Parts: sequence; structure tokens; C-alpha cells
Amino acid sequence: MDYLLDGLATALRLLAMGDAETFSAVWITLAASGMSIAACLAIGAPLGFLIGYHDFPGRRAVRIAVDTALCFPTVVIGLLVYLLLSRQGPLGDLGLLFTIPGMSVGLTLLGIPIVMAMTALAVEQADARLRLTLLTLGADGRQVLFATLWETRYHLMLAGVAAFGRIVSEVGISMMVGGNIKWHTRTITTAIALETGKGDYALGIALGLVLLAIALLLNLMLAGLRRRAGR
Amino acid sequence: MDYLLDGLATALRLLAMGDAETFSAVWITLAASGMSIAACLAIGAPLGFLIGYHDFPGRRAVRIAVDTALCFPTVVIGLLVYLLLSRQGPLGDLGLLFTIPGMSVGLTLLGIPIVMAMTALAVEQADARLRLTLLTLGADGRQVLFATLWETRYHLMLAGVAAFGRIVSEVGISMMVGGNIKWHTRTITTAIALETGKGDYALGIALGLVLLAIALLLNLMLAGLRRRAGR
Amino acid sequence: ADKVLMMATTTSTADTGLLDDLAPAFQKETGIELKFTATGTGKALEMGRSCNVDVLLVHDPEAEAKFVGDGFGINRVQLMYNDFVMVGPKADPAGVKGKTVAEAMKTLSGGKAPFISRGDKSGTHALELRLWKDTGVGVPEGKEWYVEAGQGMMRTIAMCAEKGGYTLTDRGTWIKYEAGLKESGPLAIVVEKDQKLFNQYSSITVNPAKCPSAKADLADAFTKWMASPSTQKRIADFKLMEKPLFTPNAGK
Amino acid sequence: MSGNEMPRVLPVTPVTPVAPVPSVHDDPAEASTGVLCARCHVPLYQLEGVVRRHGDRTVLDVPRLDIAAGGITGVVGPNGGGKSTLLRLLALLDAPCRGELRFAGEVVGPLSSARTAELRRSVTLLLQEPYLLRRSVYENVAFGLLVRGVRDTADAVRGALELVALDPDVFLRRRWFELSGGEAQRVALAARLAFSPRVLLMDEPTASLDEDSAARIADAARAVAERGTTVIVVSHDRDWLEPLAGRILKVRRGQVEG
Amino acid sequence: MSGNEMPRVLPVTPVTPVAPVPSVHDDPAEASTGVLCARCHVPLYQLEGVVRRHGDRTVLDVPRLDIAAGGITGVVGPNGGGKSTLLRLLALLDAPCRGELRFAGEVVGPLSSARTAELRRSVTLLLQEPYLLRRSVYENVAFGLLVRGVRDTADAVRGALELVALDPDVFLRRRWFELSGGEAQRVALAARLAFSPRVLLMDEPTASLDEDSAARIADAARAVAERGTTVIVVSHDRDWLEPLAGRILKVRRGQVEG
Ligand SMILES: Nc1ncnc2c1ncn2[C@@H]1O[C@H](COP(=O)(O)OP(=O)(O)OP(=O)(O)O)[C@@H](O)[C@H]1O
Ligand SMILES: Nc1ncnc2c1ncn2[C@@H]1O[C@H](COP(=O)(O)OP(=O)(O)OP(=O)(O)O)[C@@H](O)[C@H]1O
Ligand SMILES: [Mg+2]
Ligand SMILES: [Mg+2]
Repeated sequence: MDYLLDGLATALRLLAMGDAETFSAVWITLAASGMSIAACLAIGAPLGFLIGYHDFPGRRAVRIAVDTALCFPTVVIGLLVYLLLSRQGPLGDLGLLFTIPGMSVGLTLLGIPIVMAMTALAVEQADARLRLTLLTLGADGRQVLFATLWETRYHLMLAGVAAFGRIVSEVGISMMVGGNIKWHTRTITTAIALETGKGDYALGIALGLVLLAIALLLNLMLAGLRRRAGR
Repeated sequence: MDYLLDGLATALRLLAMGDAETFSAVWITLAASGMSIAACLAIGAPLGFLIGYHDFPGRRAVRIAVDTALCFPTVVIGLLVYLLLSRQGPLGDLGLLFTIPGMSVGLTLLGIPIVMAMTALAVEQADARLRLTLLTLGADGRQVLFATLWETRYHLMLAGVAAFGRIVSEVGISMMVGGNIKWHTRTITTAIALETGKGDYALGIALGLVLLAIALLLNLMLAGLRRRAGR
Repeated sequence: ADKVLMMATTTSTADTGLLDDLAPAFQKETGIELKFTATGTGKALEMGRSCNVDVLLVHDPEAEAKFVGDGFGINRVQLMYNDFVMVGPKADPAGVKGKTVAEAMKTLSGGKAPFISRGDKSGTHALELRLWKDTGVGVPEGKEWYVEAGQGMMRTIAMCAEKGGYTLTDRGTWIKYEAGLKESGPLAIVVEKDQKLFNQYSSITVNPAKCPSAKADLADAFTKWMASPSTQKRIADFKLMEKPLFTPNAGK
Repeated sequence: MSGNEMPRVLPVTPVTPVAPVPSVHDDPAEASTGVLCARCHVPLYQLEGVVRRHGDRTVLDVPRLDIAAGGITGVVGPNGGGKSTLLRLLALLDAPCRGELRFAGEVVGPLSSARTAELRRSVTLLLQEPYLLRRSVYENVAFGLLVRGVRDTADAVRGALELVALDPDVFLRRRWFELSGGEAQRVALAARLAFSPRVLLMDEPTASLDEDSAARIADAARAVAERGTTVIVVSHDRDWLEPLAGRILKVRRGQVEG
Repeated sequence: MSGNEMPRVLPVTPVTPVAPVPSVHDDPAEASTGVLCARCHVPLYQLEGVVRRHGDRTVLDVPRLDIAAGGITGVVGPNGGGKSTLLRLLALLDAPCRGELRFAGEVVGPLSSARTAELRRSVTLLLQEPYLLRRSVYENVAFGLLVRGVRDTADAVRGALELVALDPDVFLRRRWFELSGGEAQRVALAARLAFSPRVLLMDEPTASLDEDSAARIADAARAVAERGTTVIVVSHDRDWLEPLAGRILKVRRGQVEG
């Protein structure tokens, strides 16, 4: 288990020395996953509310489809987005292949089902009186949406955390769509894949620790927010 | 987008023809993820209950650690389990490297934080009267555990589905620990990674569709169960 | 940089660090930024076919010939080579040490020890398959001792060590593997310096007639720069763990 | 233990403005016909052949029922009789499985329609087991005002809390779980009073209240009724209800009498 | 609408066995001292200097209070007085912040200790807002028996439902959400009666019950008290409580009198 200690030492060194490659990867990771998680929540939470709150024909089918989408392998999402953004693909003219926004498209697709499924369940399992209370107090559709999401805010937060975890730790999409290009689209995870592929396990572990450190920091900030949001 | 149609056609052909390699990968995928998800639920749900139900010193720290663990890159988990199971590693004598049970160990580690986090939240956010009701009806510790998990069963189901989705779609652990050995440890996702690595996108997409078909089947079965479990 | 050249290449050129050494020099001398994505040769060729890159640096002569023959690429220039070695347990249980690669593979087909195949359609894999055919044994697919890994070179070597088997590897990855273990690993080179183990790298410009967006001018500039004497010397001087990895052979 | 830990019952003057929402009419007669009732002199609610089922169990079956605007109507009956079911229909939260419900002369359409949502805004229901939003008391009581676009909620919230005999200074900043059963019940009622609803439906508002508070709720009901609100209230407490209600409906086995 | 859609009130004979749980004593005097009380003639509950706080708000402050075993004790007082707080202490669900609570002569230790869990098994509390498990009525009522290892629950469950005036044939298979407010309240009470608790604490058991049902609950309380159960009941309904309770405690502003 020397690799672990080596990895820890290397991680500290990379961070302390301000290793440019590492910081570039950190920055790209944050940019790509930040954009994606924002899009995931903005799209996934309202959609999740819709399928958790309303009883429309085909709702069960949609729920099952969303749950199934949780099993979408990242390589396949990566492949599909690659084909979409590829120069000859339908969106090739946007020139998004091998760019951070391009990666974010794929990562957003990865995260949306998670946010949708968890929001839908939280809304569906919320106290039945919540809906009646909001309606009888005069809330309109949009107000019911926001008030319900606020009542289930801890579930929404976990949905965000889970989707973020999935996005920030995946490698297939970033690799396929981003191309793992140094200084441009190399994220921490694609760097890890590269280093472990080369057999440089200590560096791989070090980068993994860097990623966890970032995740820890973000979770600490969220815990602060959570505390503010009351019980 | 020819690849998509090609992929669909190939997927149908692989399944209809009973392609031996594909079925081997399907079987290995089901075996590895089945074992792992069972272990995840058996370990993660009680642990999740503990941190959601009890108020012990350090509970918040544990919750944050679990949320952070959601960001663990699969490559790093794969690497750690690889080092653990490799000949010179502490568990090398078990001979689990490059075997399905070995992969399951890594996949279980991947899934546990998801089950834990979601169970803990469900238990914590359950109606406060549930705890009082169970205690005052005379339930002992174990009975409170099971009754609470049963009351939050839909959350537990989603936790299972989400963890399964994560496990079945990941590629880093299966690749590192399993070794992607044909007929032995090649899962659908490692096969996809291999095929897309070769540039054989249609076959990659076909295998992805096979995986989704399996996931759909399992989710349909679960939806049946869910219906049985009442509202 | 406003002039950006997009290249797809094989993992070996990137993993050894050669391109990390060359790219900054290239930018400094020509003002062109070289962006490269490292994948298997198969996928690299596909990226060329789908017009997502401008130039390729790959090592599978047969597939390359087909790529050019189909009109996807032009201006294929051979730039350098390295060689393959066969590695196996230090104790050499199959007894192949010192043999030619053909003899060694015939011996291995007896099944005394596992043989780990890349199994991933990479350049290395293509060579291995060719060797099995040339020796007359044929590809031993499905045999108990024939392990088809489907992984990168480094992981295949690691698996070879775990399983106590034999495998074919490019010398660069082998040097890195050995260096990583500080020379205490269970494996050693058993067969090397056989001319059948020759590994040619070439660059190919993506055909602008098929891909209007491809920057053929920049690609040609890259090829020219790579083939220039100063770069060729730079390649010859590139060392990993004090051992040279690539032999330049542009124009030969 | 200091004095302000216990809710003090403050004096409520009947003229206290309940909320600064438009169209609080001084003339009760006008109020009931004003905004809502296009055709005047029409009963506020008209039910015809209204049936509510759960599965194959008919839980409410009302061949014909009119409820006039204004005044206080009591609803009594045994457990499971159908009182709550009736109130949820009147609150436009559930739709009849069969039959027609008219509100202020207008047939109520599908629950999800924009028009029903509009009509629903003038009606409010205090649930039998009230639910408080997971926020502060202040935010709970202000909610109905905020969703109506009222910005300045402070006075109305205080007024509403005083109406239900809760001291605003003690309770405004409490969070939803820091309340006793009866306090929570009264906060929920205050949340319904704050925005001066046209129709106030209350399902057992005094179930967990002490006698003093119950009397104060009766006063509050009278006060809002006097200002034009139609009040319909379910109660098992005959002694409390009878002096209050002008008309009493009996609901038993899904049938409405009286 | 057929007759069995409405709960029929069945006759309850006081001799109906509530549940086949061991140690149901025929002699009430013995019951209160039997299994639980090692040192006999000791009050069932002894509170000394017991204080409950929330933040810096003291919500209960009991310098000294004894409650004898057996009989029916009433608890009254204004909203927010501390009644529910007191009952939760007596149910061993909350611990005093300060002071000592003795149960059957034994000092109650930390809530999470095994001994407290054991003691808690002989006490049950009907919450002010009862919660039903997301299961059928049958499973709700049988739960207390099942966790005590009783396998054959059918008779006890039927007996308990009859005690609260719910027809088992109508309600046994209903799911938790298929109940009216008063029906749910009574199912929750039946769930507490089914396993013949030693101490039955009820927090406003009649809050949403009709008059008939309330009278039946009073009968049920008398019946279990006669068979040795100590009954402590909070109510705002003086007319209902006074004829029932042998002793009445007044809880107001966190102080207990009487
Ligand atoms: N979701 C449901 N599914 C099936 N039956 C239901 C449902 N909700 C209520 N019921 C039944 O409908 C009948 C009427 O219920 P309702 O809640 O209107 O009674 P209520 O008069 O308000 O009684 P209470 O005084 O107990 O509150 C009852 O028999 C009840 O069991
Ligand atoms: N979690 C809490 N945090 C802070 N204060 C609380 C909390 N729970 C209760 N209180 C306060 O404690 C006091 C006593 O509450 P308790 O529920 O015991 O009253 P009660 O006598 O049962 O009243 P009611 O008749 O309304 O049910 C009240 O003033 C209440 O606001
Ligand atoms: Mg009701
Ligand atoms: Mg109370």
C-alpha cells in the first residue's frame, strides 16, 4: 500500500506547489461540472416536480424511463454526444467537440435523470396535506412548484449532491467528448485515467485525493447552507 | 447518426442471434452487479438508518463524509481495490483479482455511499411522529430499524435503483479489478469501452442498448413490486 | 494561439511523454498550437474519418494503408519506430528465453503458461495476431491459457505479472513499468531485437477533399516539422529512465 | 420561567383589519355578491346530484344542496359521515365524481383549469389536521398574502395572529415544530384569515383548543362573517357550534340534511 | 350506499379480553404492583425537580409530582401549558433536562439504554396527532402485538377495534389513508389497546370524535382501568373528562397543580 502514502504525499505536493497542470485540471473540472450541475437542477427539478406532482396518463411509463436512464453508461452518453457534436453530426457547426461546454452537455444529460428521479420521489412522498395547503392558501402553479421544492429542499440538495458526485467522478463522457486535451479539456478524472493507464498509480491516487478534497470543501459549504435553511 | 441505426440493428441481431460474447457479458454484468447491489443494500441501508435516526457526536461529520464519498472516482476505487487484491496486496492470497467477486467488492464500495446517503435522508426526513409511534408501540431497536425502512420503502427502492444504475453503468472498477478478460470478467460496460476504443461505435451503441434493455426489464419488475407494496 | 492543429494519436506517444516534449517546441518554432487526444489507433483513425481532427500519428501500417486507400488520408509519412519485446516471468517456466519470436510463440502455444493478449485491436494487438498467423499456429482464441484482456498496455503488463504469464509489449511501456517497480518486478524481457518486432509510426494528413474543415496546411507543416533533421534528432534524444525509446527514420 | 414563554391572549377588537387585501367590503351584503357573483342573489354554492366515491364506496351523495353567501353555516355528523369530503368539494380541492357543483352561479370545471384556480383563490379551507409549512410562523401566516402579490404583510400577519389569540411577539419567529398542538392549529387558522378569504371553510377548528381559545375562534368567525365572509365550519362540539351557526347541516352516511 | 360503509358501533362487554398478552391481572391492586413494581406501594410515577426546556424556554417545571398506579387521571390546561410535554416524559419518550423521573420506583436512565426500552414496553402513548403506519388498519393495530412476539393477533385486533367502536369487518382491511379523521384517531387508539399496556397515556383522544364515539372511548378507558391499567388522559372536554377521571391535574405555564 505504498501507493497510498506516495499518493497522499504527491497530492499535498501538487496542491502546495501550485502545480500548473493539476490546477488547470481542477479548474476545468469545476467549470464543466459547475455548468452541468446548474443545468441539471434548472431542468431536472421542475421536470421531476411535474412527474411527481401531476397524475397524467403515461406518468408511470415516464417514471420507469427515468429510472432506466440512471443505468445509462457514461461511455454511451459520451459516444452519443460525440456523434451529435462531431463535425459531420447535426450540431457539428457549433464547434463544441473537444470543448468544456461540449463536455457539459454530456454531463448534464448524465445528471438530469438523477435529479428528476429524486425530486419526483420527494414530491410524491411529501405529506399529502402539503398540496392541499398550498392550493387552499391560493398558490398558483408556479408558486406550488417553488413552495413544494422548498418544502422538500433537503431531498433536492441530496439530489444535487448525488448528481454532482456522478458528474465530477465520471470519466467516459469527459474522455469521449472532451478528448482529454491538456490545458483545454483534461479534467481530474481524465487525468487520473491517463496516469493509471500509464501505470503511475501514485499520481492517480494523488489526483483522486485532490478531487475528494474539492468535493469535501463543497460539501462543507453546503452543510453551512443547510444549517442556515433551518431544521 | 448512422451509428445509432446501425447500433440498434446490431443490438437486435446480437440478442436475436444469441451472440455468445454478448450473452457472456450480460451474464457477468448481472452476476457482478447483482451481488454488489445486494451487499450495498444489506450494508448501506442499516448504516444509513443509523446516521439518519440517531443523534450521536460526529454525526454531521459522518454525513458530510458520506456525501463526499459520492464523488469518489471509480478509477480510484478500482485502483485501491486492485492494490488491495493484487498478489502483493494485503488480500492477495484470496485470489480475487480478475474475478467477478473481486469486481463486486469494488462495485459495492461504489454503491454503499449512495444507499447510505439516501436512506439517511429518508429516515431523517420521515414524519417525526413515526419514531415516537414505533417506540410507544413497543418496538425494540431492530424492529424500529425494519419498520422505519419499511415506512420509507420507496426511498429505499430509489436508493437501490440509483446505486444499481451507478454500478451497472460504471467502467473504471470493472476494468481495473476485473481486467476486462473475455469470457471471464468482461462486462457490458467494459466491452463498450473496448469497442468504442477500437472505434467500433455501432457495436458500442448496440451493447449500450442491450444494457438499457436489461435495466428496463429490471425496472419494470420493480414497478410491479412497487405496485404490490401499496400506495 | 489562433493557429490550432488538432491531432489524434495513439496512447504510446502520449503516455511516454514524447508529445509533451515535442508540442511546446512545435508551437515555439511554428506558432501553431498542437492539441492532441490520445486513443487507440482504431479510434484515432475513426476521428480522422469523421473529420474531427486534422492530422493523425498512428502505428498500424495495414489499417493506415486502408485509410489512405479509401481516400480519407493523404501524405502518409513515416517518422520513427520503436520495437516490441516479449516479457515473461523471470523464472521463464515456458522456456522461451533467447528464442526468436516465432519459436517462442510456437512454444507458448503448448499452453504451459498463460499468454496475455491486449485484445483491443490496438497496433500491438494487430502485431500479435500477425505473429500468431505467421508462426502457423493460428490465433489461439478460446484456449484456456490465452487471456484476452482488452486493456491498455500498462494494465496488460500488470495483469501478466499477476497471472505469471507472457505478453508482447512496446519497449517504452515496458521501461516505464520496470521503472515504476524499481526493477524488483516478477517479469523480465524474454525475447527482443527480432526484426519481426518492428513498430513503425507515421503521420497522415486528413484529406481536405473529404473534410473541408480539416486544416491540411497546418497538418503538412506539422509533418514537415516532424521530419526535419532537428526534430528527428530531438526524437532520438528523447529518453525515458535514461533509455532511448524511439528511433527516427523519416525519409528512410 | 418568564411570562412571554406562554401565549398571552390579547384583546381583539372586531374592527381590527384582518389584512390589507383589496375588496374588503364594509357592507356585508355587498361583499357576498360583489366580486364573485356575476348574477346576483344566486346561492354561493349549488350542488346538484353531486357524488364522491372512493373505489366502489360512495362517501358523499348530495342530490341537491344550496348554501347562501354570507353568514355562518355549521356542519355536524358522526365520524366518517362525509363532512371533510364535503368541505374539500366546497374548497374546490376535489371534484365530484358525478353531478355539478356551482360556485357563485358558475359551474366549476376541471380542477386543473386556470378558471378553477382563480375561483379557488377566494376560498380557503382549514384542514382537519392542519399542515404547517416547514418555515417560521411568520412565513406560514404571510404565505397566502405573498402568493397574492401583497408585499407589506407585517400588519396583516399580526392582526391574524391576534384574531386567533396568539401573541405575535411570542410566536412570530417560532419555527413550525416549536408549537404545541393547539398553537399549531391556531397558526394554521391565522394563515387562512390573513388574506381575508371570501369563503372560510374550517374542519374542526377547535378540536385541540382549550375553552378560552375556542371562544376566541368563535368571536373571530363572527367578526369575519360580519365583514362579508361566508363561513362554513365542521364541529363535533355542539355547545360551541350551536350559538354560532345560523344554519346547521347534518352529514351522516354520506347524506346531507338540514 | 350499503350499511357496512359506515362504522357500526358494536356492543363492548367489559370482559372482552383486550389481548392475549401475559400478566393481565384480574385484581387491579395486584396488577399495579406485579411485574413492574419491585418495592410495593410505591407510586407508579415519581417526578422530582423535573424540568423540560427547549432552547432557553422552560416548558415544564415540576418540583414534585406522584401519580399512583391504577385508576384514571385527567390532565387539563390551556394550549401550550405543557400537557403533551408531560405525557411524553411519562411515556419515556423524552428525558428530563434536569431532575429525576422514577417509574415504578426505579430511576429512569438514559433513553437509549436497554433498561429504559424494557420499561417503555409497558407504557404506551396515544399522540395528540396520531400517526398511522403506511399499512393497513389490521397491520397498524397488530403491530404492538407482533413486536412483542405474539403470533396469533386476530382476536386481539378485533377486540381492540370493537373497543373503539369500529366494526372490524368494515375497517380491518382498509389502508391507512382510507379513513376519516375520527376513524384514524380511533385506529391509533385501538393499536395501543391491543397489547394491553400497563400504562395508557392518551393525548386528547376525543379531539376529533363524535359524541357517541367519545362516550365509547370513555367506556373503554373505564374497562381497561378496571383491569389494572393506569390511564392518564389529556382532554379539553371537561364534560367528558370530569365524570371519568378520579384525579385531575392542571397544567398551565409549565406548572402542574392538583
Ligand atoms: N381516500 C379514501 N379512500 C377510501 N375511503 C375514504 C377515503 N377518505 C375517506 N374515506 C371514507 O369516506 C368516508 C367519509 O370520510 P370523511 O373524512 O368525509 O368523514 P368525516 O365526516 O369528516 O369524519 P370525521 O368526523 O371522522 O372527520 C369515511 O367512511 C372514510 O372512511
Ligand atoms: N420543539 C419545541 N421547541 C420549542 N418549544 C416547544 C417545542 N415543543 C413545544 N414547545 C412549547 O412548549 C410549550 C408546551 O407545549 P405542549 O405541547 O406540552 O403544550 P400542550 O399543553 O400540550 O398544549 P396543547 O393543548 O396546545 O396541545 C408550548 O409553549 C410550546 O410552544
Ligand atoms: Mg373529517
Ligand atoms: Mg398538546
